[in-house]
Amino acid sequence: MTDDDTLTLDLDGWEGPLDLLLALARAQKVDLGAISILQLVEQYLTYVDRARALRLELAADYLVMAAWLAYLKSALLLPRDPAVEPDPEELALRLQLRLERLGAMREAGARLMARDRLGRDVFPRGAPEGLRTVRHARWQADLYGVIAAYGAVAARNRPVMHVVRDRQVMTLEAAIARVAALVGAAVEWRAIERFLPDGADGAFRASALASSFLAALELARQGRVELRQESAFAPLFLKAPA
Amino acid sequence: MTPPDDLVRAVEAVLFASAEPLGVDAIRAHVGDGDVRRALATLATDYAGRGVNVVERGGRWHVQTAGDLAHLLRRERDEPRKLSRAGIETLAIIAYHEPVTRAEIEAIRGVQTARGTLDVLMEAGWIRPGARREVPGRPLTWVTTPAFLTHFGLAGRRDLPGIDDLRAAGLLDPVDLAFDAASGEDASGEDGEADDE
Amino acid sequence: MTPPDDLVRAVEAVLFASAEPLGVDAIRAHVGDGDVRRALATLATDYAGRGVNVVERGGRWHVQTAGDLAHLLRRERDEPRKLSRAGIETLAIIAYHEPVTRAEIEAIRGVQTARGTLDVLMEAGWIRPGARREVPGRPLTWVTTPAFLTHFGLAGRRDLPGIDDLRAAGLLDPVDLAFDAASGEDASGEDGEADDE
Repeated sequence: MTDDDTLTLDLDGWEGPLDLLLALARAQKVDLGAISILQLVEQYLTYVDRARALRLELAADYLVMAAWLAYLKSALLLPRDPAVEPDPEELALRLQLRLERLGAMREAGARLMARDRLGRDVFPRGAPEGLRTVRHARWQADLYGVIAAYGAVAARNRPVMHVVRDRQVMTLEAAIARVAALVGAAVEWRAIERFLPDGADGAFRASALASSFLAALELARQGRVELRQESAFAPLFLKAPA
Repeated sequence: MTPPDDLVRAVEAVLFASAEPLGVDAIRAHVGDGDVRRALATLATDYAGRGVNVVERGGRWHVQTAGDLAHLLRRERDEPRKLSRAGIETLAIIAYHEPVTRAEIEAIRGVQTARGTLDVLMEAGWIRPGARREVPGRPLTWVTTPAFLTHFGLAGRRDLPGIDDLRAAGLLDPVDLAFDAASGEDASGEDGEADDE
Repeated sequence: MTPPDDLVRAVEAVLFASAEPLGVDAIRAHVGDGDVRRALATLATDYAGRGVNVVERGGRWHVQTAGDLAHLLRRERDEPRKLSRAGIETLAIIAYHEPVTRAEIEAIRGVQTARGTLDVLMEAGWIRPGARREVPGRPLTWVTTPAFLTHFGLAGRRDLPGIDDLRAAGLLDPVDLAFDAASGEDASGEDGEADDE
């Protein structure tokens, strides 16, 4: 290798081992199709050895490539064993194809960057008047919407008259009177349900139960009844105070 | 176009790329020596009658759209927009009660009418101001327009269904029914009850 | 300059006034019906050789200063951020191979794509994610944008420097395909083969 072929050991400069190989190949020949892969392998291995000798830290992928190239080199040098796959010539060709592709893209990138670029070489108008789109609302409504809206307004405005449906309830007063009368002087515990009017069912029974419960609490507060419940939601028992 | 010479091309590019009008000296700072004034005069002639012109304003030059084409830079576009509920209600009240003042509209709707609501209806071309009401304050009244009838396919305001029609159509549904339905009492029961007027 | 007809003037005004490149439809939205394409072709011819040119970039048109006048205009303008070597290569690979997956980009470059590389290109507005490739893993592909064509002054992807030669040489084919072609050559002998599209 002559001095001209020597590449500076600038490790930061390479975008990976393929990049280094491409640079070495370019130094060898411009036409990547005509390079000597064997020579390229030698150059790469030399490069890596020198880096090691200088105790430069090489990224792992450079070493992996070096190992692979060393294998390729020995395979290329040894007499070919047709039983061994893959064919080293084939591996060499693949490497060459990869270098050609990377080289092509590198050139393409350079040509792209060298074009007249907008904002660097060519410029758009400095003060364009600008285009404006003025949006006009086209309001949409249909007849049904208008009529229904009027119906809603009219319904909202009719005099409000709340008619409460006639329903049977037991007032708190009635319940207090009833529970107080029934508990009388009873000494045994009786469940609260026993204090409800006979035949009460449905909404009336619910009302009577609620009112009787409140009545029992009120009577207990007045000391006119005693309450007992084993636990939450367990039956509630009443009796006259002892 | 006649091919311009180098200086004319340079001045043309500089004027075009500049963010502001340029005086002769500023142009010269870019293009170097040469008869910049002559180049500007050439450009003014070249661009006369085109879609953009090279013009001088107070000693400074710039490129601008030809005055008669300025309208092209503004594009008008119709966008369908749905009328808001307030808009529809207000329109309906005007249609049923016209001529009607804003205060009356508000009384009927039970809420204040936002400023924009009447504007929108006017923009839509469905209402217009009518005569002033001859009461204290002489408030403006609002009426519908012929365009309103056209848009909604009505021969006249008489075609609008009356209150009775609305009720028959179920558009006056009493809200109270909701309570009974919720309380689960007799699903079958009457409910023909409770009405006014 | 030859006096332009009304449509040419109108298109000219709109192109000059626009802050960004315009497609034919966008132009038509401003100038109305008419042969906008013919008007654009007329303008491109009118302005060829002048200090500003009317150019097409990927179906969108704009006016820009002539390339040879760059030296007059470059002063005191920011040089666009310099792209790294990895960025340039990646952009070239995407442009010449699109749609292309990250794995394919890495296969060509022989290194992993560093984190920021695609980001920078996306931030510049030159690339965007394309459709997913319908293969296991459904990898995302990358494609260039209209802004890429605009920035690099390309009428379209066919205008990419040397793309025809690269394609003819098979240099845009994957190594595997090229390898098969190259091995096949031994038997059949040279060229005449397999061009895509």
